[in-house]
Amino acid sequence: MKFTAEDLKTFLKNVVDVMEENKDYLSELDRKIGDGDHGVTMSIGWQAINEKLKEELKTEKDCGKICIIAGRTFLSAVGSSVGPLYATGFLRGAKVFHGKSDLTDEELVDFWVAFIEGVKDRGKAELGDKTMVDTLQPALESLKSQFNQTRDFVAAFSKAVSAGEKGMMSTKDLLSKRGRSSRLGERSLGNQDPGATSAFLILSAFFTTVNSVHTV
Amino acid sequence: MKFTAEDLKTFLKNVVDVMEENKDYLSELDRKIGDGDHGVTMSIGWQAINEKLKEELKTEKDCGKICIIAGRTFLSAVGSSVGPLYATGFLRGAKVFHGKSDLTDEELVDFWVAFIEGVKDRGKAELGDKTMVDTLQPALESLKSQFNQTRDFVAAFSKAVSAGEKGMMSTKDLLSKRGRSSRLGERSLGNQDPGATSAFLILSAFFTTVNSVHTV
Amino acid sequence: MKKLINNPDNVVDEMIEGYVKAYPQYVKRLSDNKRSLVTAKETREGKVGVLIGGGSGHEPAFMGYVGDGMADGVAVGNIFASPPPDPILEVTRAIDKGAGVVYVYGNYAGDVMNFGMAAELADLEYGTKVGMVLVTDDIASAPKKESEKRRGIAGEFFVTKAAGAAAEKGYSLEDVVRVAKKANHLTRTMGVGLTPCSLPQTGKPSFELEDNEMEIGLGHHGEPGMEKGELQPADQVAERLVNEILADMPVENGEKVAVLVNGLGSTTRMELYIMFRRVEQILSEKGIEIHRSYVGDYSTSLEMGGCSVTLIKLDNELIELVNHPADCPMYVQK
Amino acid sequence: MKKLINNPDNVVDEMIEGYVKAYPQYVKRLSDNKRSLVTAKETREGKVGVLIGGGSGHEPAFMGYVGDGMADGVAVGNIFASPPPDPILEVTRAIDKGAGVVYVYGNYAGDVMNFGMAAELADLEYGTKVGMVLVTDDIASAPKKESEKRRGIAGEFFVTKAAGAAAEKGYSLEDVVRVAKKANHLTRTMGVGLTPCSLPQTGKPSFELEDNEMEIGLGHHGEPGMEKGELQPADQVAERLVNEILADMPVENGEKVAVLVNGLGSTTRMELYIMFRRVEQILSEKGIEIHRSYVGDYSTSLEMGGCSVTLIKLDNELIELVNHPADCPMYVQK
Ligand SMILES: Nc1ncnc2c1ncn2[C@@H]1O[C@H](COP(=O)(O)OP(=O)(O)O)[C@@H](O)[C@H]1O
Ligand SMILES: Nc1ncnc2c1ncn2[C@@H]1O[C@H](COP(=O)(O)OP(=O)(O)O)[C@@H](O)[C@H]1O
Ligand SMILES: [Mg+2]
Ligand SMILES: [Mg+2]
Ligand SMILES: [Mg+2]
Ligand SMILES: [Mg+2]
Repeated sequence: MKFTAEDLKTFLKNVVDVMEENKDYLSELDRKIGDGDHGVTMSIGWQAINEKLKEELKTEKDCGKICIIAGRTFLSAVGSSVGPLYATGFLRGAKVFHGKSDLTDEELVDFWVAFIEGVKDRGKAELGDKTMVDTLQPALESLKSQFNQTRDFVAAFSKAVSAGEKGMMSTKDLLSKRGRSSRLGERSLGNQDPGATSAFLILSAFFTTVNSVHTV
Repeated sequence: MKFTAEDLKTFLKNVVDVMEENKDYLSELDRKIGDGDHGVTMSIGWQAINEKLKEELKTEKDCGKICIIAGRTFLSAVGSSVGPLYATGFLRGAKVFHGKSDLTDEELVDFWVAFIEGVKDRGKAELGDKTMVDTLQPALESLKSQFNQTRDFVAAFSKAVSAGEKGMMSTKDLLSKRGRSSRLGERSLGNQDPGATSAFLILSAFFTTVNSVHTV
Repeated sequence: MKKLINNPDNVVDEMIEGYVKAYPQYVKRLSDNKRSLVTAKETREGKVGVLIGGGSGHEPAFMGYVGDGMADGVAVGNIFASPPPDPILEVTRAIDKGAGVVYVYGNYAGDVMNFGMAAELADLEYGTKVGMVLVTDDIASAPKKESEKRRGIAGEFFVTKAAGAAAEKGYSLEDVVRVAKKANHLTRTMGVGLTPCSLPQTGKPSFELEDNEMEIGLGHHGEPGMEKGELQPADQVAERLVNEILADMPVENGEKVAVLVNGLGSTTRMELYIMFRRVEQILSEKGIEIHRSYVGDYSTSLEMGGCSVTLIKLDNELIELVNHPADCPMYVQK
Repeated sequence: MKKLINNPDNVVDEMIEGYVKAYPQYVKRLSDNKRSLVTAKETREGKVGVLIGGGSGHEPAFMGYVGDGMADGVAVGNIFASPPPDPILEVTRAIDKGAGVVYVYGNYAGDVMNFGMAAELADLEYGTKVGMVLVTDDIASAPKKESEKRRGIAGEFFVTKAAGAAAEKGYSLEDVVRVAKKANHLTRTMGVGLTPCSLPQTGKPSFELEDNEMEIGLGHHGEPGMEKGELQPADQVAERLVNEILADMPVENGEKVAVLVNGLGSTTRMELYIMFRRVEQILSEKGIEIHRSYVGDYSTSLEMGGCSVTLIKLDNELIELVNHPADCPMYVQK
C-alpha cells in the first residue's frame, strides 16, 4: 500500500469530521464521570488542526512536519489532559515520518507504536486504569502481532481497530484510576471512558482512510 | 355594645390567625407586583404581637397600652413599608383608648378615624395610588357617615367593611403610584394590591370580633 | 429552591451571627439590638458618622461596607424589608461622635418611612443631627422628569464610598451630605434579570421568565422590571444598558467616570467580565475615560441571575473620594 | 442555561479581554500569548516569581489572584481545562527575575502534564529554575493513605497566599517551595454541591440531582462527588464537612487555623455566613482558635450551587504569611 502525505492529511481531516460529529456524544460520556468537556476539547483541538490543513499544511509534503504541526497545534489549542497525550503521540510519531512524503506499511506500524508509547509515557496510565490506554494498548498489541504474522497492514489495522473497540467497551466495567473520574470509585462503573472513545474514533478514522487508499 | 380590653385582644388574635391563613396568598399578590414578601412580613409582625398577647399583654386592661404595644411590636419586628404604616395606625389609635378598659361605640369610631388618618399621614398616599389607602379611606368614609346617621356601630362597621372590600377590589384596575409596584406602570394593571388586601383582612377581623361580642 | 439554611425564619439572625464571627476585626454587634452592627474600631471624636442599611438579601451590601473609609454602622432588616427605626436609632447613637450622622439609604417607601422615623427620634430623644441621603440611581424605575421617585440599587456603593471617604477626611456633616448627594446626582444604574430569586420563606420565584427571556430594568428585590424582552447576546445587553444610561446622563468626550458592573447573585464573574468588555468598548469609542472599574457582586438580590451597569460621572472632588482607600470585610481598596 | 455571553466559543478570550481592561492598574497581557497575564507592576530583580493557573470557570480564581503578595502571573486555560505549556512558558519567562519561578497548581492529570511540560521547556530552553507545588487539599477525592492523589480545590487560595507572601518577603526558591508545600500539607477542603453548572458550549448540567438531594464531596469542575445524599440543613452540612476534615487532619485544642468558606458560584453570601456560623461554633467548642476567616466566592465552578469548607492549620511561619498584605484585583488584604 502506498500512503502519501495527502493521505495523511485526509486522515487528519477525517478525524476533524468524526470529532465534530461526536462532539456531543463525547461530552455526554465525560459529563457522566468527568467534567463534561471532552467533546468540546476534542472539537477545539481538531478544528485548530483543520485551520492548519486549510493553510499552512496545504502544500506540505513532509509527513513528519505534518505530524509536528498537528501535535503542536492540538496542544496549544486545548491544553487539558488530552492535549499533552495526543500531542505527544503525534510528536513521537513525527520522528518515524521525518523527511518522508510516502510511507511504507512498516513505517505506518512504527508510527502507531511510537504514537501509543508516547501517550503511555506522557500519562503513565496502565491498562485497566479506565483511560484511552485501554483502547490504544490492545490495538497496538494486535497491530504488531498481526502485522508480524501476515505483513498485511490493512488487515492488521482492521484487527487492531476491533481490539481497540473491545478495549474501549471494557472501560465500562472498570473502576477509574486516572484522571478526573478516578474519585468516583464504584460510581464510575457502567460508564464508558470518554478518552477511550475518542482514541477509538481516531483509530477508526485512520482505518477508513487506509481502506479508501487501499481500494482505490 | 360593650367592647372591653379582652375583646380588643381577641381582635388582635383574630388578625394573627387570619394573617397566618393568608400568608401565602398575600405573598403571591406581592410577588406579582412587588417583592413577594407581604405575607411573610405580615406573618412575622403579627406573630410577634401574638407572643406579646401570650405574655406581657395577658393581664393588660388599658386598651391604650395594648395598642401601643401592638404597634411598637409590629414595627420592631418588621420594619418594611407596612411596619411604619400599621404601627402609626395603632399608635394614633392608642391615644383615643388612653387609660380606658371599656370602649364605647364613639371611641371605636374615633379609633378607626385616628388609625386610618395615621396611615395616610405616614405614607402620604392618596386614594387611587393602589395602596392600602384604597381599602381604608372608603371604609373610613362609610363608617363615619353611617354611624353619624344611625348610631349603630355594628351595622356601620359592616358597611365600612363592604366599602373597604370594594376599595380593595378597585386596586386591580389601578396603575400603581406608590411603593415598589409603582415602577411597573401598565404591568401593574389587573393585579390586586397586597397592602389593600391585608388592610381589608384587618377590618374584617375587627368586624368578626365585634359581631361575636355583639351577639353574645 | 435549594438553600443551605436551617429554619427559614432564622436566616437573617444566623447570617448576622456568622458574619460577625467571621470578621471580629471589622465589626461588632451592639448589645441593644442584634441587628445593629458598628465598626469594631474606635472612630475618631468629631468624625461624622456614616450609617447605611436596608433589607437583607443584598449581601455583601449593606453590612459588608462597614469599615475604614466607608460606613461606621449598619442597620439590617428582614429580607427585602427596611429595618425598623430601633436598630437604626441604636447605630446612630453608637456612631455619633459629636459631629452628627449621615444616613445613606435607597429610595423605597419602607426605608423612607423607617429611616425618617429614626432620624426624628434621634433628634427628639438625643439631639443628634442627622443628614439624609436618598439613593435614586435606578433609571428604569421612573422617567427622568420624576427622577426623585427613582429607587436606589447598585449605585449606592458609590454614594456610600463618597460619604465614607469624605467623613474620614474630616468633612463636616453638611459637606458629607453635599458630596454624597452630588455622587447620587451623578450616578446612574440599569440592570437586567435572567433568572429569579426566591425568598427562603416562600420558596417562590420572584418573577417568571421563559427560557429565552430576560427582564429589563428590573428592581433590586425581584420586583418585575420595565419590560420583558428576548434574551440578547451580552454585547447587545451592554449596549442597551450603557446607551440608556448615557441618554439619561450625557457624558462628554474627555470626561471621567467610574464603572460598576454588578452581579445580581448567581451570574458568574466570567459573564460580568464579558459584559464589562463591551461597556469599556462603548465608553472608549466615545472618548469617555474610565478612571476606575469595579466588577463583581457588590449588591445582589439573593441568587438572582443577571447584572447591572452603573456609571458615576467624576469631578475632581469625587475622583479624590473614589481614590480614597477603604478597608471593609467585603471591600478593601488600597 | 441562560448566560450573558456572546458566542460560546469566545467566552474565555472575551472574559480575559474584559478583565484586563477592568484592572489595568493590576494586570497586563503578554504580547506573545493572549492567555498569559502578568502583574502590571514591575517586580523586583531577584524576587522569586509565583505562577498560578489552570482551567477557567473558577473565577475569581485564578487570574484574580495576580498582584502584590500573591502571584506574579497566571496562565489561563479553556473552561475546566489546563492551559497548554505555551502560555505557562511565556509567563515563566516574563516573571523570572533571576531567582526562579514557583508553579502552584491543582493536582489534575491535565495540569500535571501541561505544567510539567512547561517546566521542562523552561529549564531546557531558558535555563529557568522552576519549583513545583501541587495542591491536594480535597479530602473527598482520595482516601488519606493515597493523599498524594488528591485534587486541588479552594485550598489553593491558602497555598498561593503562602507562596506569594514568602516570595514578596524575599524567600529563596527553595523556601518558597517549602512553605507552599507546608501550607498544602496543612490544608484540607471538602465541599457539597446543590445545583450543577453547565459549560457554555454544551449547555448541559454537570450532574443531575433531585430537588431534595445534594452531592457530597464533589469536584471542582462539576465532576460527580463521593455520594449523593439528602439535602440537609446548613448546620448538619457544616458538621459533616468540618468533622471529615478534622478526622483527616486532627487539630488540637489551642491550635490555630484560618478558615475559608467558599461559594461555588450561585450560593448566596447569606448561606455562606450561615454555614460559617456553624463552622465557628464547632471549632470554638473544640478550643480551636480561628486566626482569620475568609467567606465568599474565592474559587467557583461557574454557576454551581454549593460551598466548600477549608481549614489550614497555622504555625508561626504560616501565621506571618497569612497576615501579610495582598493587593490583587479580586482580593485585597491590608
Ligand atoms: N494519565 C492519563 N493517561 C491516559 N489517559 C488519560 C490520563 N488522564 C486522563 N486521560 C484520558 O483523558 C480523558 C479526559 O479528557 P478531557 O475530558 O479532555 O480532559 P480533562 O479530564 O482534563 O477534562 C479521560 O477520559 C481519559 O481517557
Ligand atoms: N406610601 C404608602 N402608603 C400606603 N401604603 C403603602 C405605601 N407604600 C406601600 N404601601 C403598601 O405596602 C404594601 C407592601 O407592603 P410590603 O410588601 O410588606 O412592603 P415592601 O413593599 O417594603 O416589601 C403595598 O401593597 C401598599 O399597599
Ligand atoms: Mg473532561
Ligand atoms: Mg413587599
Ligand atoms: Mg419588602
Ligand atoms: Mg476538563
